[in-house]
Amino acid sequence: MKFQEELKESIRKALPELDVVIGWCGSFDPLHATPHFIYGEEDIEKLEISPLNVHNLATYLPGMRGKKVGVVVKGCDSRSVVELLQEKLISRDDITIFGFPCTGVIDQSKVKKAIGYVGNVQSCDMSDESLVVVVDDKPHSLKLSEVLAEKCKSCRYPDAIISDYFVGDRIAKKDPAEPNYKELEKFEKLAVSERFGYWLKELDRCIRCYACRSACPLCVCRDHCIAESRDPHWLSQENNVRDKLMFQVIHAYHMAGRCTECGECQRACPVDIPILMLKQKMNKEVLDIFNYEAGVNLKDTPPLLSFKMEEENITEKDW
Amino acid sequence: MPVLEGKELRIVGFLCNWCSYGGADTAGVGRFNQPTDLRIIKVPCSGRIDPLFIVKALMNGADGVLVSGCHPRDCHYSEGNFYARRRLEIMQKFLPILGYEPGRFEYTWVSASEGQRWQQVVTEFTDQIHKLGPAPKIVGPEASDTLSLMQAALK
Amino acid sequence: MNTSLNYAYYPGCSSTGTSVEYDMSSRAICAALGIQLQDVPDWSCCGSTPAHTVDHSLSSALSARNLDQVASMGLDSCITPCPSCLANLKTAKHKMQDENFRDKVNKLLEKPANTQVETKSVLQILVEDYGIENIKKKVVKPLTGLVVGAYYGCILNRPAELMQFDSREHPMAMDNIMEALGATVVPFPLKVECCGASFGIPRKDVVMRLSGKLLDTAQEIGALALVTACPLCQMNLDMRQSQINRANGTKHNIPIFYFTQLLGLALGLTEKELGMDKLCVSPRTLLNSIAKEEQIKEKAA
Amino acid sequence: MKIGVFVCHCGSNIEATVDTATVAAAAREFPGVVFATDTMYTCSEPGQDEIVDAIKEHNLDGIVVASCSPRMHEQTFRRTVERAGLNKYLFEMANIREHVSWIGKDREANTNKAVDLVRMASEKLMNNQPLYPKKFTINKRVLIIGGGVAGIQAALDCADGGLEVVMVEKTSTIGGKMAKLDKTFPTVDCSSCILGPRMVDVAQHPNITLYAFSEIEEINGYVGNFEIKVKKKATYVDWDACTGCGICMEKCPSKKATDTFNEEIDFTKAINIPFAQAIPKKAKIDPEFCTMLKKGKCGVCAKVCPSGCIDYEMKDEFITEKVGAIVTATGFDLFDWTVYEEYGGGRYPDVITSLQYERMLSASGPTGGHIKRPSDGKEPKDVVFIQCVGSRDKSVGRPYCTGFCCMYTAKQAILTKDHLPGSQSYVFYMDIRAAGKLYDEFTRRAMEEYDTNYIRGRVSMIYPKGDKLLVRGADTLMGTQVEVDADLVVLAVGAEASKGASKLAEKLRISYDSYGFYMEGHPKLKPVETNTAGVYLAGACQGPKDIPSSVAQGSAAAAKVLGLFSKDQLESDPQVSTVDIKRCIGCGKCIQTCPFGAIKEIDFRGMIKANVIETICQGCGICTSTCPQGAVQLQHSTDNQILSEVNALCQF
Repeated sequence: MKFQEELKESIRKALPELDVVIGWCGSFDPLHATPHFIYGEEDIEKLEISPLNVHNLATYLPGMRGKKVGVVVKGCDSRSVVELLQEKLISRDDITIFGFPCTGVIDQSKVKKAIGYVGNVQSCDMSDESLVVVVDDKPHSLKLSEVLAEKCKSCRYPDAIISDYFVGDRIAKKDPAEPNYKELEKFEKLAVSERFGYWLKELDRCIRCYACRSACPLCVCRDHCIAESRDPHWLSQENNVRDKLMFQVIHAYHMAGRCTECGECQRACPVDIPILMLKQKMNKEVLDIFNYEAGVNLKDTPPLLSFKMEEENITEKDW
Repeated sequence: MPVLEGKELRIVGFLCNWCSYGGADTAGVGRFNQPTDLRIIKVPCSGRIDPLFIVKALMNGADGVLVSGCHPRDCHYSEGNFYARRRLEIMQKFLPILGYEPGRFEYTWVSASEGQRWQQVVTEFTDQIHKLGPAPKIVGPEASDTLSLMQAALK
Repeated sequence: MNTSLNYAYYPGCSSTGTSVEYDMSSRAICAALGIQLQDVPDWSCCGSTPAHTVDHSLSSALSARNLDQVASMGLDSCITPCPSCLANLKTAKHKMQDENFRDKVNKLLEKPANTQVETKSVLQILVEDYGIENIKKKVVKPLTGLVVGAYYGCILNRPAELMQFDSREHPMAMDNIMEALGATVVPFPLKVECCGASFGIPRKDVVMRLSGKLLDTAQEIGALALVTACPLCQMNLDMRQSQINRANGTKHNIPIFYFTQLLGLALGLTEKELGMDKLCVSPRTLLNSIAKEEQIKEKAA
Repeated sequence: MKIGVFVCHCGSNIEATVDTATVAAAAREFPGVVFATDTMYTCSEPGQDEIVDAIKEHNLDGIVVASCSPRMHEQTFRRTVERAGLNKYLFEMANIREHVSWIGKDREANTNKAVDLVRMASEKLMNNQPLYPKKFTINKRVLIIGGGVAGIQAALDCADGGLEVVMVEKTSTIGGKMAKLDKTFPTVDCSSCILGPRMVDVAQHPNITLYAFSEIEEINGYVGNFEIKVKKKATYVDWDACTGCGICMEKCPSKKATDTFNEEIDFTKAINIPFAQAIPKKAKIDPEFCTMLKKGKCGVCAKVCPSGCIDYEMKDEFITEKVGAIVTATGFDLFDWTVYEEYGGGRYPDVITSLQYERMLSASGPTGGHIKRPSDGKEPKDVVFIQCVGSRDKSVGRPYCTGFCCMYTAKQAILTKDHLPGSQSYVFYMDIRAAGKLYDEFTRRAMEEYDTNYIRGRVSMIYPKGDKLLVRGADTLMGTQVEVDADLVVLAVGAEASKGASKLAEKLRISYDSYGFYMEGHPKLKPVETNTAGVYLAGACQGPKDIPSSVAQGSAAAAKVLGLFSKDQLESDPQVSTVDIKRCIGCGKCIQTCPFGAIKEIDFRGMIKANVIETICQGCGICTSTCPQGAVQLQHSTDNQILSEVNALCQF
């Protein structure tokens, strides 16, 4: 990326004041990136900005409370940072934010689907429009638009909302201006029994690994999550679909008015359960009822932590 | 105890101690006849109600859930029902995606003096749930346990 | 100012008879102000007197049909000069919200009526949509020296929940318009009193008493004329003025105008266009004196 | 846990439609239940003894009583189990009377439902913990908000009882509405003659500190330990030095200041003392009308003041007071009658309010006790009184009866005849509500001895006719229309909650009804308590009240305060939230939503944690439903307790 060097320069400048800067670098094969912790000058060069940088690095921030941390963010990641700041889960003074214009990230499961078996990846060459992946000496040419993550297609915040250093040219807000809930709306039109059955079928393969929770930047309860506690005892530890689904509802409700739809929960799911839809549904209703979007404005209060005496958009049942 | 087969459905009520529980008492003192399906759980305030209780009840097999608190501005704790209104509203709007009909869960406000209103709310809500019929139940640990039952029911 | 004011116009039966001057002047001022009126095609009686005293559903059916006609014009609001029509059209719309009543009415009609149309009085749209400030700008012949009281009658603003315009006890719309036209407005304390209305035929004595009181009061407060917005009020006060004088032993000679007539005059329309010759109590002397006042003022200037 | 279940017959109240023996038998099968029986009257002495005996005999450590509503007898049974040595929170009730036997006749369904309710109670009970109240010391000072007759009574009673009293009054003098009255019903004794000495007592009592022209800015703390921030509004006069001589008022050239004390029937000076008997008798400047404060010119008062106490630079001052209890006596205000267009909507000067009339009748009022028409200063001959203006009228949003207008209207009619023997009074009324000692006799006197013409009906219209007002109304007893040519019309304007009542309620954290009147703890049994411990009500702030009732409530509130302060330590209700410090991640969401400010951030080994101040916590549980990880739990309504009830009911 063009501005990668510029970004490195910014980090170099800020690093002496910081304990660590979190960015991305190459991973076990050319098709993957991994979070990269920059402690010293020697780590800076490894930093890479590419469409492979799927991870929302804001997830690390609450766990590093008290340290001076730099973090490189995509537009969507920056909303998580805003939300964390808003909820005072991190302190603005401790955080240095590096932003850049993001053109979208690649959905590995789409790549997998397009290529079939992804074994020994030898190289991955990317241009603005396409990428060529060589797997077991066989080159596969893919259009970038085909393997772009769903959320990126309707991205409304490509530039970091908040940053101390911003490199590259800002991308003007893309259309559509409204969140894209077409898939969700299609699902909502199904018969109730189909919806009910759908979740049971999907959640059936959940292995209760809680990767969704670990990847979520706003799941800040961590070890104290009510999924595994005895007091309160919301869920059993049995392998049953009821508790698996219940956990997803808990997650969605706890995210109500807070979730920025970064999609990390779904990306992290090893068995590809489409759990982002539950959060999208919650967000859609939050937008409808409270005209509110999370992680956009530092001064906002999440709607479930406040109220109005008269709620314009709530019509109560007339008995 | 299981519900009376063919007669009752499982309806859970969460009522705030100060207004609605009192309203239900007032209805009782006034001998205002009501359907027998509803079972009331008393909580100090509608603001105490975690909407997840409602989901829990439904997933555990309730056919309907009714929440009632003090009228807005009359909350014993001044603000509890204002928070409750937001939380309950969002959960009410969310539930359909899980496959629960919108009418399975309702919330309302009944004051301690509104015995008649309480009678009306219970009667109407019970009626509404009976119209919807039994809610889908999750049985057994595997999805297939439930799904095959659902399919059998369709046939 | 909204230059594209466009309404369906429902004249009402009186406009073809006793209040033809009200209709004429209403149309004339709307044309002068650039307000477009389209007559409701094939309009019929609104069902007010005497139908509504006999059968509510029949009365509403008549109104509902007229509202449906308006809807079929593709317009969403209808205006009428007559308060009785206004009241009945609005009442029909209100009552049709009730499912049982709606069914009853629709059974009487050829097809179910669309009654979503909003009905307003000519007065209301002049005040609310056109604006008194804008009227003021169009005045070419101010009514200088005319001392006038505004008489609204009892149904123009009542019941308040239904009419949704001005105050039910102390309306000011006509007072404000007259003031804008340059007239001197004296507060008329009985502005919402009943004139006796349709008792004019069965119980003339009642009208003599009630309308007489209105005229007495007009004289007491020094009003040289009254303005009205209702065909029935105007008729009782104007046409029956000599009868009232005879019955009560009074000598009133108070011209009773429709507010639209005076408004037209100030806008520079001719007396003929405004039907001034249709009034029973001749306004001649009074109109001359206005013209004179105006001349004096012009000279002084 | 070893649970005992007692299913009450309540005579036939329950037994008639619930098979209590079957319920008890079913309960024996529940987990944890080792003993279950049905009893005739569980709340009776033998019934309670049965519980005590069973606890001892079967070694029970938890009790479920299935009977009436817990709102009825929870306290009774808690004392019973306590008597038997159990913690009183190891007790649960199942409401099988109000919620079961009284609302349905189907014995099978009722019995089945009762079993469910007992099951829920016993499942919850298994999650109960013994709870223990904490003791804390109290500050035996009391704050009285409002210096009307109710506040004065409460202040004097508390002060005489040996308490230190702080009184805060919004206006520059105490006395409230009563000070504006000429005479009082039904005795027609002089209002200021009976109130005046009590006002002086307040000023002179060694135990009372009076802040007049002051308002409550902030209230923090809890019963026994409130901290109050009082705003002393700038008077521009040094009250320590002011002698109340009144020279400033005499010489002030700004003569058009609003005279609120005289209900605006006249003007006052920009620097003024509201009335001769004012307490404190101190001058204050109304900045809205003072030429010096507005334009920087004038300064007459400073020049003439013999004690040099004028200070144009004065600013609002804030004072902190610590008290253990609060009595609110903020009174009422008058309904804004100008919404009644049929009465002229304020356009006719000779249509006045009853309180304006009262000032006119008062010898110390602006007319020196002479009744004069505001329009021309003439004595009226025919005076019309209209009752229920802003009372019992849904159309203006005031469906309630103010309750004392009938009485003062009768009084004013009597006084009118006294002042103007040639006059005739008319009273348009809806019903005469004269329920009180000597009240009905009084209204009768107005009619029979003073020839007041009482007309039962509403007035539909008032309009000027010459220099008179024509009042038209219905006489519903005669079935006719009546018209009266009146010289003066007096409107018996109803009472409404005082302006700012709701704002103060929010500071006090007490609730108020939809009209802004403060809610008492219980409509019958706790008339002067509120739902916030340590805050009491006196007078019309709770609802319109006449003088005797206001005074009675003032004394009642004082008695409550004295009772509260009779102990040196208070016990806090243990049904409060507690934070599991291990689970708390310090996100502060509970702090944000607590309506009482009962949760504070603390530093725990360098980590931020939430901490509940038990004495402030009112037990609503909003924090518990806010905390995503369930780290803060409302005791006795914990997640696990509620979940156990849900699970008992919905077993898949």
